[in-house]
Order: sequence, then structure tokens, then C-alpha cells
Amino acid sequence: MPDLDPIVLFFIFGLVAGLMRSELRLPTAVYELLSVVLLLAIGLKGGVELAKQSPGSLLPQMIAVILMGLALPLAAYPALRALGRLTRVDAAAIAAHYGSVSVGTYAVAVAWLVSREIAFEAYMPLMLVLLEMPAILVGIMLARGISAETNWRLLAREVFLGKSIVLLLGGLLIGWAAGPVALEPVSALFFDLFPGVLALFLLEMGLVAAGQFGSLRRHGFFLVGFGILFPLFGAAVGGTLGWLLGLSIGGTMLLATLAASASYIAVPAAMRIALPAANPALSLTASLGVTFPFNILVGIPIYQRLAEFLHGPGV
Amino acid sequence: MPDLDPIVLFFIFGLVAGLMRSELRLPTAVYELLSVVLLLAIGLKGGVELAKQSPGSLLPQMIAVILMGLALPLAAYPALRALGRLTRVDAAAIAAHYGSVSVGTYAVAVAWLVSREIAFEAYMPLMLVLLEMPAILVGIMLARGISAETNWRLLAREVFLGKSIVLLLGGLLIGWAAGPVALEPVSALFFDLFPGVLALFLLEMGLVAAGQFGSLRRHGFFLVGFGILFPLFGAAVGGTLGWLLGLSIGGTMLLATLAASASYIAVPAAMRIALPAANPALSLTASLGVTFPFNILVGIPIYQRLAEFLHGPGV
Amino acid sequence: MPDLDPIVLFFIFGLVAGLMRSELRLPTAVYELLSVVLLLAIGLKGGVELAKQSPGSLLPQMIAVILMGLALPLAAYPALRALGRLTRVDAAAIAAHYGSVSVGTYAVAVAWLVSREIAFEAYMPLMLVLLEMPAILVGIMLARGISAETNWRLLAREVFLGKSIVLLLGGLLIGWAAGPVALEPVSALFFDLFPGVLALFLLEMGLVAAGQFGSLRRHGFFLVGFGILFPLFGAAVGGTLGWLLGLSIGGTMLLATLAASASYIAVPAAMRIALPAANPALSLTASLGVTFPFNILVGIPIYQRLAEFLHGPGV
Amino acid sequence: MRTDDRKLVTIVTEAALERHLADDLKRLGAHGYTVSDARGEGSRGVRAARWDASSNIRVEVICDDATAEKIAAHLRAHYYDHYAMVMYFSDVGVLRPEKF
Amino acid sequence: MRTDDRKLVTIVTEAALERHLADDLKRLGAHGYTVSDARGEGSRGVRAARWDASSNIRVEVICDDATAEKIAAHLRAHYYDHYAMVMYFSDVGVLRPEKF
Amino acid sequence: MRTDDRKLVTIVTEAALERHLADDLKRLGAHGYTVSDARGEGSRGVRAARWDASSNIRVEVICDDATAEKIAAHLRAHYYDHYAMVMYFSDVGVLRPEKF
Ligand SMILES: Nc1ncnc2c1ncn2[C@@H]1O[C@H](COP(=O)(O)O)[C@@H](O)[C@H]1O
Ligand SMILES: Nc1ncnc2c1ncn2[C@@H]1O[C@H](COP(=O)(O)O)[C@@H](O)[C@H]1O
Ligand SMILES: Nc1ncnc2c1ncn2[C@@H]1O[C@H](COP(=O)(O)O)[C@@H](O)[C@H]1O
Ligand code: NA
Ligand code: NA
Ligand code: NA
Repeated sequence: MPDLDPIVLFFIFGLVAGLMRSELRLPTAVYELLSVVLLLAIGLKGGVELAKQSPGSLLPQMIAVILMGLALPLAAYPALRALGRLTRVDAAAIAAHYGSVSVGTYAVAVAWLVSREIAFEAYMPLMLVLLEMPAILVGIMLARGISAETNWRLLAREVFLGKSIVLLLGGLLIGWAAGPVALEPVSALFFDLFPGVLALFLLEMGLVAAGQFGSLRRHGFFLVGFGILFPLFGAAVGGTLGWLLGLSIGGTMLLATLAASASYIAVPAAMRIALPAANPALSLTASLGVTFPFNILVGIPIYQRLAEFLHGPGV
Repeated sequence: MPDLDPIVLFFIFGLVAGLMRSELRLPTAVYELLSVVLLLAIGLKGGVELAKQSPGSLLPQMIAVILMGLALPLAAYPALRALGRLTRVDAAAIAAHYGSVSVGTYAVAVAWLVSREIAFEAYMPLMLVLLEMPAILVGIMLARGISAETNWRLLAREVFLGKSIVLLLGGLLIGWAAGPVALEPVSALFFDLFPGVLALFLLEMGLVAAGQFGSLRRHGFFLVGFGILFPLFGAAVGGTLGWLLGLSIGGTMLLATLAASASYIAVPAAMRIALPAANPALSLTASLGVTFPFNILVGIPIYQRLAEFLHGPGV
Repeated sequence: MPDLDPIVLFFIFGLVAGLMRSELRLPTAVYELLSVVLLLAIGLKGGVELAKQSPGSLLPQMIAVILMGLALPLAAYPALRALGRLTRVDAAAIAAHYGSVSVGTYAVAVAWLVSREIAFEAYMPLMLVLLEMPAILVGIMLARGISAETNWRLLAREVFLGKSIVLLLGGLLIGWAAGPVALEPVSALFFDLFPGVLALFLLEMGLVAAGQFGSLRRHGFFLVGFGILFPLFGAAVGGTLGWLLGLSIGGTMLLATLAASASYIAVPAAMRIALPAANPALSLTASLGVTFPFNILVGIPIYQRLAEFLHGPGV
Repeated sequence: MRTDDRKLVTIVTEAALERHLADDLKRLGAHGYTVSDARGEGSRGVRAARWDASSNIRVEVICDDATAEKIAAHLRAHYYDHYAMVMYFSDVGVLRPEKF
Repeated sequence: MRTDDRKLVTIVTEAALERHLADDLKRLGAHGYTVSDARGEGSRGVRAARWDASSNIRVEVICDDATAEKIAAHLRAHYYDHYAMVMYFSDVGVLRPEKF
Repeated sequence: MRTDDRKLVTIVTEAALERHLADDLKRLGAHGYTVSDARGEGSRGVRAARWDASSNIRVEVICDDATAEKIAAHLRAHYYDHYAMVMYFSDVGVLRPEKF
């Protein structure tokens, strides 16, 4: 049963406990501690690897990934408008969620690869950071047009100075500046504890996702369909791009996973301020109630097979 | 001074700081994080071992232990009524606390055995889970009779879906499904950190227990006597049962400790809803203010000697 | 770049994020968990070492260090009155902060030495504890005179039973009673995680320190000068004392750092109760907004060079 | 400023009742409620919120007089005898009377 | 006891607005405000404070009638349509009228 | 609904005073009090509750007029000058007048 990683079991446990309306919940402060450790750890790992790259050598990949971050919400938007009959602003907000990424999903995918000893490009956290933001800008423009009214400076603050991006970036820079040897002393917290912290985080995410199921019925089953099909489309795009960029199988799988994942931290926070007219229940139901569980439970192994398929039998 | 395990010192430290009315306290969120880690860790450990047992082989032990969980409150109730002159509902509530178990006490007993390299049956967390609940049902029936009025469905929810049981059970199932190898990555959090987490937990429990001392005077010294003598009786019952079931010395000691311990998490929460007329100050004063410190500071070594005595000199 | 320890990078990261007014903050409960672990860990380490000393052998050092704790605020007070033109009570309160010590600064200095494999007297946490309190008493006497009005019993409670002193002392005593072998099981939490916990703590301290910068302008630049120059003076005093006491280079550097550091936990809390008329913004701006960053970023390497200088070229 | 009159019902009680109270309030006709964590002291002693069993919550409901009356009657009948609980009523003004 | 009359404006809304509201309130003339964390339920569903996006805050402002009116108008215009928000007004007495 | 009139005294102040205030209130005749954590801004600047020294508490006491007056006088005399503190009074109705 190699598919049942224990961290996935923690997610299922949270899901089941939540659906049975158990009293179980982690205090908000604990949830925040767990996410701070996860985000910093991912950043630190990526930063250490970045330092090993010759400067500029990653530029082509970085540009390609940013372009994908701009393109994905543009692909999602018409589907949401035409098939889901959503209002302009709701469609734009959901598109922004799906163009951006989920750090939790990324971490589970990495754990999945590590436990199977499948190699991947260690600088992937950089791609994670790069994918967080472009979709937010596209979403805002889709909703408002490029109007003079938009207070872009204020928006940039909300987006770039949001918790998750600041922590990822901070981790990247510290890892890059300190290097692997100097990080040795803090590795017990950020690296050895990482899987356990991720397990507790997924337990809470399961409880939260279960709480979203109630609103699924209310918001129609279009969201279920979209929350499963768009990630598969995203994975195809991300996987193909990874293969074109010459990533390893593991790296291709991770880029597919990133493209398939939908944000539930940075984007909701930004949308609440930038597009207050968008109904946050719609995007969170889709992203947390459908796509996150789908990716964790079903998607990740599919994206791995996709990556293997793209790389052909010769590998 | 092998009796002064450092985790016991943390408890004494908390007790003293609390009695001196120091400002020290751990935030509620931290207390909850610590208990979540403790409960999951105990469950995980037990689950891993359960997976090694042939299915059904533990059934006799399990049934015997459940019967003990039903019998202990039935023994406590008349003592509380006759000697303590408590109302029916108060006696029933306290009986439920003492028929159930304290996870903190169990964890200290395990640490005590481990530091002395005394072996015990690794599936004991299963017995812990089984002992949590029966006493609650007995307590409710003692207070109310088996009346049609009782909303058993709602009660079952409160009892089975309370935090501590859900976490223990969840841990058991995850450990059982994942097995020791797959749990390797999360062992830094759940196993390596366990003694430190237990130490912090005991520090807070010391502070809380000290806070209960004030109400000792108010509620009469009967509670002190009961809070010390009933555990000794319970230990005799649990130890004898362990010996009859053919447990090792360590396992016998643990079953004695479980029987001697009194709940201060699951049962108080359930009683508050199921028997609101019971005065929670009485049961918490006894369980937290008397029995928990007694077991941690004095009881555990006694129960070990009891186990050795039962197993006879030949061992 | 051996000066850029990663924990210092975490501090800079917090500082920058705070100055950019990022949304990042750690919940209060997390901040408290981190400080509890730091204080206990420092105490435990010191206690283990204390147990190795023959009783009484440290008495001369202890008395000398307490005398320094009484002398430093007496030196700071006239400077604050004459040069800073502060009111009597404000000068007394700030003097108390600078006569006492900062545990965070001490921890960074220790990490600095450890990462450079420079030896130091392992009983230094005892000096840390001894330096926390005398300056508070001197500060109160400077402000009030030795008046009969002062409720010394109540003050002693506030001071001795404040969180940080209780935790340091508790850790010392537990470490001393348990010894290194018995502490083995809790070392994963208190020792292995220590640098990571310190890193997160410094991240939050950076955010908090950044929040103090705003009040710098309001309170005049005298505080900046004092917050940099008095630590240098303190370091000279502490370093010289360390050298006179025959401490190693590392120990000398630590005593210099202790003297140079200013309290921002124990003393503010005590002053709020003992000298309510003192403006807490003044002392916190100086101690957290100036001296703490100065010591972390610039001071510690200076104090090391000072210690080397004092010990002469022969060493 | 033209505001409409409503009742504000404030309840301080044991945290264990949160879910039950929320269900009760909605059943009795409240359109919403707000909860925050609290601690305190009263006739049932100190409740210092060190852990679940000693934590309080503070619940606020804005509603019309009739609903306030129903809430008062229900809580008095079901909780006053056995739970640490305090309830008080005050007059507040709101802008959207249809909402409460 | 001689007290002066002031308005107490209480706002329950999404935690994401905390910084924006604080800026607004000061701009509109409030001399201070108090915030605490909250959770609750209302027309926009359950907000259980499990994480940032579902957390509420409870903001209190003591001010004179004119400021209360300005706050009411501003929040109604800018936030009522799109945010989970409840606002109510009550009369309170204070000892230092110049402070509010 | 028949309720009896009482005063609700609300105090927002520095968290460091919690224990002292609790002792004061009981000494002055209050039968109970409720505390919750808060943050805020006022004449003494931003108190953002990032850590102990910058945390506020919000204390509520339901009591009769005479006790309210005593609390007001005591706090004004002992704390107003040196501590971040706000206090206000409002009229509330209670069901069990003997309790407060
Ligand atoms: N007079 C009072 N003023 C404000 N809060 C009170 C008062 N009395 C009780 N409380 C609160 O209500 C809770 C339950 O009160 P009681 O049922 O009297 O123990 C206490 O823990 C306090 O938080
Ligand atoms: N009738 C009410 N009484 C008290 N609080 C309410 C009420 N209605 C809503 N709230 C609070 O205000 C928040 C936003 O309300 P709403 O905009 O109706 O969803 C809710 O999450 C509750 O915390
Ligand atoms: N006008 C106000 N409305 C509501 N709360 C206030 C007001 N002024 C001050 N506060 C609160 O009272 C605390 C102390 O106020 P101050 O003494 O003015 O600094 C502040 O930190 C706020 O939490
Ligand atoms: Na995506
Ligand atoms: Na028992
Ligand atoms: Na100093």
C-alpha cells in the first residue's frame, strides 16, 4: 500500500473527524506555527539549492514558469464564465486561486517523491514562489480591467507582503545567504521535524476541508467538476512545460502538481481586499473542499504517472 | 536517586511555582498542542504494535479490560455515597472519573519503564483507549438510571467524538495502517520529542494541580482520602487482572497504573454535558488535585513493586 | 561571511519584514512557547554544569557578578539624568533595564561561540539569573528612595516570581537535580531544537524591534546614543570583571555581553508595577529598538574582540 | 443618525456549552451571534481559562425583544441551575433592522 | 456618579479588515479603539475562526455622536455590501469627556 | 421581560494589571468579573498585543450603582495617571438582581 503515506493518513483522519463533527480542532495559534515552520522550511531548502546555481542559469525556467502563472487564470476564466455562469468578479477570483499554488499540496508531493527516492530539482521552491503572485494580478485585471481606479500600490503591498510570500521569500534568502553548513544547527527544527509538522498541518487541513463540504451542496456541483477537471488540465500544462524545460521526472511531476494546485492562503487574503465583491465561499469551497483533497488523495500519483509518460519509456 | 525522573521534576516545578502563585502559565493553545502531540504519539505507538498482532488474538484481554472499566466505577460509587455522603449525581460523576483513565499518568508510567529498560506489552495504548469510555456510561446510568429520557445518541457523540478519544483512536489507526517504516519520517516529532513534550505538559499540569489545592479545603478531606485510597484499590484490581491475563511485569504495572488513574480531560467534558447537576469542582479537585500528583510522585513506583510482587520472586 | 549566522539572518529578516509593514506576525501563544523553551533550555544547561562544580567554589564569582548588577544601574542613572534630562523616575527605570540582562542576547552570543567552537564556562546561565534582579531593586530605590512606603514584599513577588526568572531558576534546579544522563530523553526538545527555536524567536524579535523604530523619532535621539554607548561601557566593565575573575575568553565575552545587554521582559514587567510613573515607551524603545539590534548585529563580535584583547596576545 | 432599537443579549458561560448554545440560539430565532473567549470569576469560583474545563465564552446576540425574551426564558430554564452563567440585556441601535 | 454621554460603536467583521478599519477610524476622528478576536455566525454563514480567512474581530470605539455618525456612514458605504459585518450603537457614560 | 437595572462597568487596560484589578474589584464589592484579551490604540499609542508588555485586557463587571461608583473612584485615583486605561459605564438589565 505505498500510496498511503502516513501524512495522507493524517489528512484522511482530519477529514473523517471533521465529517463526523468531532470536537477536534487545533488552536489558530498552532495552525499558524505549523504554517510558519512549513513555509520557512520550504524556503530554506530552496535557498540552499539556489546558492549552488550559477546566477542567471535559471532565468529561462523562471520566465517560463511566470508565463504559465499568467496563462492559467486566463484559461480558467472563460470556463468559469461560460460553463459555470458565474459573475465576472467571481470567475476572476476563482481563476486567480487556480492560477496560483498551494504550498500544502507542494509539500505533500515533495514528501511523496522523497519517500519513493525519486530525484527532483531542488530549486523548485523558487518556482513555487514565482507562481504565487502572477495569477493574482491577472485575476484583478480580469475583474476590473486595467482601470486607473485600481490602487496598484496598495494592492502590491497586500500581495507581496502577505504572510506566505514573505515567509517563503525570507526562507529562500536566508537559505541562500547562509548555505547548508551554517543551517546545520537549525535543521533539527526545519528539516527533521518537517514531516511531522506537515502531518499535523494536514490533520487540521482535513478538518477545515470537511467544514467546506457543507457549502458544496449550496454552491452547485459545477464547482466539484471544475475543482477536479481544471487541476487535471493544469497538470497537463505544467507537466508539459516541465518536460519542455528539461526537468527531471520528479521536477516535471512537481511542476504539474503546482499547476494543478489552487491557493487557499495567499490568494483568498488578497482577493478579499482587491475584489471584495467576489464571494469568498465559492473559491474556498472549490479550492479547499474539492481541489486540495483531490490532489492529496488522487492527483499526486496521477501527476507522477503523467511525468513518467511525458518522459517516455526510455527513461 | 533514580526516582526523580526529570519529567517528574518538571511536574514538581510546576506544582511549586503554582503554589507560590507565580505568574507562570502556558497559553491554552500551547497546552492543546502538547496534548495533541502526546495523544497522537501514544496512539501511533500502539497502532504500530497492533499491526504486529494476529487479528483477534487480543480479544480476551480487550474484553477483560472493558469489564474492568465497567466494574471500577461500580466499586467507587457506594464508597462515595456511603463514606463521602455525596449526592447521587456527584458520586456517579466522580465514579466515572476514577473508572476512566488519565493519559498523562500513563505517559509518565511508560517513561518510567523506558528509562529503567523494563519491557511491557507495546499494545497497551489500545487498553488505554478501551478504558476511556465504559466508565462514562456507567456513571451516567448510576446517576439517571436507564431512563428513556436520556438522549443516548447525543451522549454517544459527546463521548466518542471528544478530542482525546478521537486523537488516540486516530493515532492507533494511522499507526496500524502505516506501520513502523512509513512512520519513520514523522518519528522526529512524535517519538524523539515525546519526552520533552511530556515534560512541558507536566509543568503545566503541575501549575493546574496547584490551582486545585485551594478548593481542597473547601470540599473536605474526604476527597483527599478517596483520591489516594481508591487508586491503590484500583491498582490492586488492575495489577491482578494484568497478572491473570499473563502480562509481563511492565504490562502489569501499566494496567495497574491505568486502573489507579483518574480522568481529567475526557470525563469532565462528558459529565458537564451528560450530568450537568454534578459539581465539576468536586471531581476535578479529587482527580487533578489529589490523584494525579499522588500517582506521579508516589504511586508509580508502588505499582511497579506491586507488579513485581504479583509476578513472584521467580521472575 | 562567518558573521552572518543564520539566526542573525532570521533577526534581520524580521526587522526588514517589520519595517516594510508586512502582515507577518507570530501569535502571542507561539512567542510564549518559544520563550518558555529558550529559558528552560538555558536553565537546564546551566544546571547540569552547576552540578559538576564543588559547592561554594563559584561563590566569589557570584558575589562579584551581583555587585556588578548593582553597580551598572548606578552608573547609568546619572548619565540619563544629566545628559538625557530625563525625570528621576524615567532615568531610574531605564537604568534598571540596562543593569539587568537580555536572555535573547545571551542566547545569540552562546550560539555565536558554539558555531566558532570557542569554549566558555558552562555555568554562565547562573550568572544570567543572578544579573536579572539586582538592577531592579537599585532602580526602585533610585526612583523612590528607601521609603517605608514601598511594599517590598509585594515587589519581591513581582520580581522573583516573574515568568522569566521562574523558568530560568526552575531549569537550573531541574538540570542540577537530574544531571546530564537523566536529561538525555528531553534533549531532543530542549537542546537539539534550541537553535531553531532561537531562530524563530529572533524572527519575532525583529518584527517587534521594527515596531519600536517609530517611537525613536518621537523620543529624541538621546536614546539612540545611550542605547549604543552604554552597552559598550557595560561590555568594558563586564569584560574586565570576567578577565579579573579568571574566566576563559568565551566566558569573558559572555559576561561582557550580559553587561552590555538590556532587559526587555523581566524588568519592563516589574517596572510597570513598581514604578508606574515611568514611561514604558522610553525604556522599551531604547532596549528593544536600539540596544537589542545593536548587540545582535554589531556588538557581539566587538565583545569577542574585547575579550581577546583583555586576555592579551599570549592566549 | 437614525437607528432602530434592538436588544443586545450578552451571555458569559462555560466554553463547553458553545455548540449547544449556538444551536439553541438559532432555533429560538436569532439571526446570528458572536463568540469570544473569556475568563472570569463569579459564584462558581475562578474560571481562569487555563484549559478547556475552566474556560468561559462571551456570546452576544442582537435581536428583537421577543427573541430576547425567548432566549432569556430558555437559558434560565435549561442552564442557570447547573452551569456557570451570567446573562444581561441592553438596548442598542442598528442601521439595518431587517437583519436582526 | 457624574458621567458624560458618549456613543459606543461596536463592529463585528472579518479579521482581514483590521488594519484598514483602524486607519479608517482614526481618519474619521476616533481617538482610540479596542479590538478583540471573535467568531460567529450571520447571514454570510459560519465564521468559526479556524484560520485567518474565517476569523472575525470585534472592534469598539467610544466617541461623540458626530464621529459615530461618520463611522456609520463610512462603513455602510464601503463595507456593508461585500463584507461580513455587523455594527451597533449604544449609549455609555465616561469620566473624561475630553478623551473621547 | 421583567429585568432589574444594573450598571455594566467596562475597563480596557494593560494586561499587566489583571491580577491587581481582580483583587481590587472583589475588595470593592463586585460579585464577579469577566476578562478577555484585547488590543487597541489610544492616547498612549498602539498596543498591538504582540507580547505581554503591549497586551490589553477588557474587563467587565456587572454591579449596582454604588459599587460602580466605588470602582470608578478607585481606578481613577490609582491607575488613570500612569496606565493605559479606558473605562465606561452602561445600563443593563439582569434577571437575578441578587446575584450582582
Ligand atoms: N458580576 C459579574 N460581572 C461580570 N461577569 C460576571 C459576574 N459574575 C459572573 N461573571 C462571569 O460569569 C461567569 C459565570 O458566573 P457564575 O455563574 O457566577 O460563576 C464567571 O466566570 C464570570 O466570567
Ligand atoms: N444577530 C447577530 N448578533 C450578534 N452577532 C451577529 C449577528 N449577526 C451577525 N453577527 C456577527 O457578525 C458577523 C458577520 O455577520 P454577517 O455579515 O451577517 O455574516 C458574524 O460572523 C457574527 O460574528
Ligand atoms: N476611544 C476609544 N474607544 C475604544 N477604546 C479605546 C479608546 N481609547 C482608548 N481605548 C482603548 O484603551 C486602551 C488604553 O487607552 P489609552 O490610555 O488612551 O492609551 C487602548 O489601548 C485601547 O485599547
Ligand atoms: Na495552480
Ligand atoms: Na482508573
Ligand atoms: Na546589562
